Amino acid sequence: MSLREACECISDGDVLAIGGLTIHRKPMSMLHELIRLGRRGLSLLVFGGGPDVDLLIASGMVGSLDAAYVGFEILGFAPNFRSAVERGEIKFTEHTEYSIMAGLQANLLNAEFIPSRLLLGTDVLKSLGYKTFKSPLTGEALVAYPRITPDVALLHVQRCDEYGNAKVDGVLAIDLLLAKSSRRVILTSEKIVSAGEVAGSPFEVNLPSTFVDMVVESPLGAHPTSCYPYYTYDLWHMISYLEYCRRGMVNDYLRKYVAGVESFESYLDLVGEDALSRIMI
Amino acid sequence: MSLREACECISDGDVLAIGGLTIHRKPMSMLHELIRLGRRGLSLLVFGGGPDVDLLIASGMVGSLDAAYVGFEILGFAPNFRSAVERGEIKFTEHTEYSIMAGLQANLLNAEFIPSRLLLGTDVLKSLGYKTFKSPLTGEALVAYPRITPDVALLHVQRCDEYGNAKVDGVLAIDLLLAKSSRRVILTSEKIVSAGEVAGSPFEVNLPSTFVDMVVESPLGAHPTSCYPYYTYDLWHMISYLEYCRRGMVNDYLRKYVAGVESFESYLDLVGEDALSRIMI
Amino acid sequence: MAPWTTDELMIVCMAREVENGDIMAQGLTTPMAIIAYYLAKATHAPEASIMQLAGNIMVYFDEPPQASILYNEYRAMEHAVHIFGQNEVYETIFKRADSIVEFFRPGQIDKFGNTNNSTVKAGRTVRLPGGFGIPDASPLYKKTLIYCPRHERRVFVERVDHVGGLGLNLGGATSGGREIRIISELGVFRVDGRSGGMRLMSLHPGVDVEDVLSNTGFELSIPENIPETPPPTSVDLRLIREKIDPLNIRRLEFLSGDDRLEALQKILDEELRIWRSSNVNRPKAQQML
Amino acid sequence: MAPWTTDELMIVCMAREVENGDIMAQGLTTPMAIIAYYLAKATHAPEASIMQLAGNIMVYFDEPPQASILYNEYRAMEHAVHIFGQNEVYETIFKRADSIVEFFRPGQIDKFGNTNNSTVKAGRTVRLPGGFGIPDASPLYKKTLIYCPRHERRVFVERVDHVGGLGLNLGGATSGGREIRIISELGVFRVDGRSGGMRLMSLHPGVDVEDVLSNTGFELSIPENIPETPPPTSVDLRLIREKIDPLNIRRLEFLSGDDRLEALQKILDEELRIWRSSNVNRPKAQQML
Repeated sequence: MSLREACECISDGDVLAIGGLTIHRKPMSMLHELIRLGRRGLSLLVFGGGPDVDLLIASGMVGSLDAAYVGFEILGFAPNFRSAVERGEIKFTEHTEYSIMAGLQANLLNAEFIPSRLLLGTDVLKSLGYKTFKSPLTGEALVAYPRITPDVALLHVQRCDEYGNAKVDGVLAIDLLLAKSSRRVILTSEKIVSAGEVAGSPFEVNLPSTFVDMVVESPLGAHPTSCYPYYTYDLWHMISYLEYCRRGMVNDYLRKYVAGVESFESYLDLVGEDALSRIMI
Repeated sequence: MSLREACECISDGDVLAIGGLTIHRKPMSMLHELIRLGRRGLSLLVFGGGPDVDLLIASGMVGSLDAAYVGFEILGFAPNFRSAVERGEIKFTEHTEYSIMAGLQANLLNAEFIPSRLLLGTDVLKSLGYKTFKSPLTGEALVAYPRITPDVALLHVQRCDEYGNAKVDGVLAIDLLLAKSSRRVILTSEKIVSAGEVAGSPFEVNLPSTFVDMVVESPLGAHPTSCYPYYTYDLWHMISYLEYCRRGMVNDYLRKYVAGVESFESYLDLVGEDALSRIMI
Repeated sequence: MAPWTTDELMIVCMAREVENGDIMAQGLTTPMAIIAYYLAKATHAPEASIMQLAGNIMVYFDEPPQASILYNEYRAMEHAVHIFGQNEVYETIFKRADSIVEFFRPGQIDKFGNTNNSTVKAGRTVRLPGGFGIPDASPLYKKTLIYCPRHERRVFVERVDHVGGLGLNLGGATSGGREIRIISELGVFRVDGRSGGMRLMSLHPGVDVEDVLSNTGFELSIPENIPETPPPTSVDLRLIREKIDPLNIRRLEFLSGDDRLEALQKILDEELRIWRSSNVNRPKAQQML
Repeated sequence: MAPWTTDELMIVCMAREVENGDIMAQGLTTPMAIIAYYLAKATHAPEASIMQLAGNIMVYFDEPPQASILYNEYRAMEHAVHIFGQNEVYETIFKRADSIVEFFRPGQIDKFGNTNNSTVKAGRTVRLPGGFGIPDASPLYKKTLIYCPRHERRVFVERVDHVGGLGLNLGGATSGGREIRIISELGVFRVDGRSGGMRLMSLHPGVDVEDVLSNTGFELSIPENIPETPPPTSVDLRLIREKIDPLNIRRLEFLSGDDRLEALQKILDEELRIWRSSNVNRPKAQQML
């Protein structure tokens, strides 16, 4: 299956969950393809966002965003996220790690919501607007964390087989929860191997095919974010991206690297062999 | 640490969770030691019970039992469980897989309970006596599955290090949930190895030390239940146990194999090399 | 080849319920289910996956493994692709109920498909091992699958003594448009939302409708022309007898008491003999610790 | 040896908060925290474990690894004993809050220890990256640990603009008997249930109490005799400078704007140079795919 074919199943207005964490293992090749396809009004659900979220916002594809963090970690703020939220151009709902995980895990437990005292008293809870109710067991005040069920989850993994049995390596973040709770799950994978060759043991296949719908092979598909153990993040590329943004030239970046190229392979060609060799482990 | 030292931290009346499943990977050496120590009025929480539950009931140590299944699988009914429940000698609360898992997982989610529609309309739910309430979000009827937090979990594992980082192999049942939700966790392990030698990869260490309090080396510690990949269940021994029970001679079994011996090693000697060689993989 | 037997016919009927690509789940102690799954995967459903041993071990294979009592877990682990914790088994069920096939064997089943593995009233109240996951999972499937090696009045009852797995008359958290299919030693049956209760779908060859009626404790709906259950093919029989279950483990589900114990001990001895003769030079796993 | 610098003193103060056997957790982008954890484990807390990279990677080591920007995940994975999904990180926090050490770096902190990493009002409303797990986890610890490389009035504010991590005046789901410790570039501070707000515990050597007061946006409680923060030992300094952070990554937390970018780029180039020279003959991981 090609990136294009996989993207076709994402519609305008879908709730799209993006895996990885900040500058680690983001499904960038899939997001580039989505930008080329020009999907609009997407609702993003992201645990820790970085270049993924910033690029989609810069492309004008995002109607609303639910996230617990958006930034470039050691490189600082995410400029397009920041200005879009400050100017009210997108509807941003700030979550915490827990509020996202609890909402996703409600699906996993056949629960309508997760009742907890966590976040009571904070302004995060106020802006989430979640309902407080009296516990039927103790009468105490509890927050009802409602189910979060994304339409599609996009995850980039290190290895998988054609059925979707995958090994997600290094920092996992909430990728397994996203796969289990989203209606459809699309994996891009550094490599697709035969069944039984994903990992040395069945315990290392941590994302089984029962939770996966489509797989696409996409080497270096997380660039400029990292994909342990194959390559680290291309901070040099991200610094250059942030410089485009600082100068108000993010559209030039998009034209040059995303909209103006045929495919993610062409993008990698533009990035260049020298730059790529810098990040290879 | 010895089995005796580990058992000392279990008190009369504790809620004791026992890992494994029916005739797989039961912490039998620890249970033998507990019987020798003569703890009384224990409340057992067991997902799928077998010889573990039957032996403790026969020893008169069980005040109450919460379980979703108790039987010897292919060998049929658990005789002492059956008669103790039929005669009302113990307080038995029948669960399902879900009602146990939901109650344990509430701890993992900092939730007071898990609200779900599951089991509505069944007699299992009626006998659980769980409260039904109106959803604060939809007004629909939901069951509040309350937290289950055992005092101590006893688990038998294949390998661990001295910190308690363990690899649980083969059928996992709910052992990881028990470790995460119980106040104290005691592992018996076929072998204790150095840190870093538990498994080939950090993904195969599926029970990290953060959830474990004590470890005891106990080779063949699951006998007569199985411990993949080292040995299968000793069905011959269990058939003999069931024959003792059928003849009303379970106390003879207990005297001969448990109360009347010094240690689990002595029990294994009594079982004999021929019998043990039959089950070794 | 010897003619088919009832256990073989039932296994073939069970295998026919599997579609290619399905997830086949096995609960506790249901050897006929696993034999049926192996057969389905070896014949018309090569893309199906199996969640074996209470669902914990996801198995893929090219050649069907041999059903086993002693080496059940060991054989499954040889073909394992992923290991599920039991909570992940349920995560799979909650997400994929529509593509999961799971066979349950109830102690009692009634006219509306309610099942019971908890307590039965036979003069006194008899304690059974428990429903385990049946009350949780069975009502979630669009097609709830039941098999009953013993078609008797004490199994097919007017009203179960304890409602475990929900049938279609009590509401509750069940899947909409759901049906329940029952494969017994006498025939194939169905309960769905349209009919008022259980309906006979086909009679096994050689079974008389009177046999069914006299062994069923409630009024069955009987069609005017009763179809006959198609018998196993010679491919089915060869796979079952030679590849999947040469030890005849399937027969245990029809026996009880001393007969069963004797048959079981024969199987254990035979399994051990074969294991020892084929693993003479194998280092013991225990020594590799 | 060159005299200690503020970043080194702060790291030593942070390391002192760890007890042997603790679980040391690292959130996002807090390099000083990881350097402090490595130091603690290499000195007085050898049995402590580290949950690195948003807590996902549990690390054990005999010799402390080197702090890294480019090879952070790679280095952690070399010493990994277990990989946590983020939900398992929280399962650990919910079970073990009393033995977990975690350092948070807030955008704002107020008199009662409330923290904010969400939005600040600086004329217009400025959007920060977000509190991530701080509002969830920080109130659950008996000892909530904060570090502030920049002790400024815009950080130490009378009232945070947005309550993320709960302090001690607003109730909520916090741990009883809790205290909050703050290690800044100027001193060590505490908020607990007994005092009416933040209290100075010790001043770093060379810092004047006036420096603290003029850089704090609220009234601090100041003891009559102000203790001096004990300085780093030569063992501490050698470990930090030679073993744990020879690249001086810790300094990044004190810089901003172009200075920071320049320092960062120097570190990246140096890391890459060292990597390449020490891995000349190493096959690329990508080629092993």
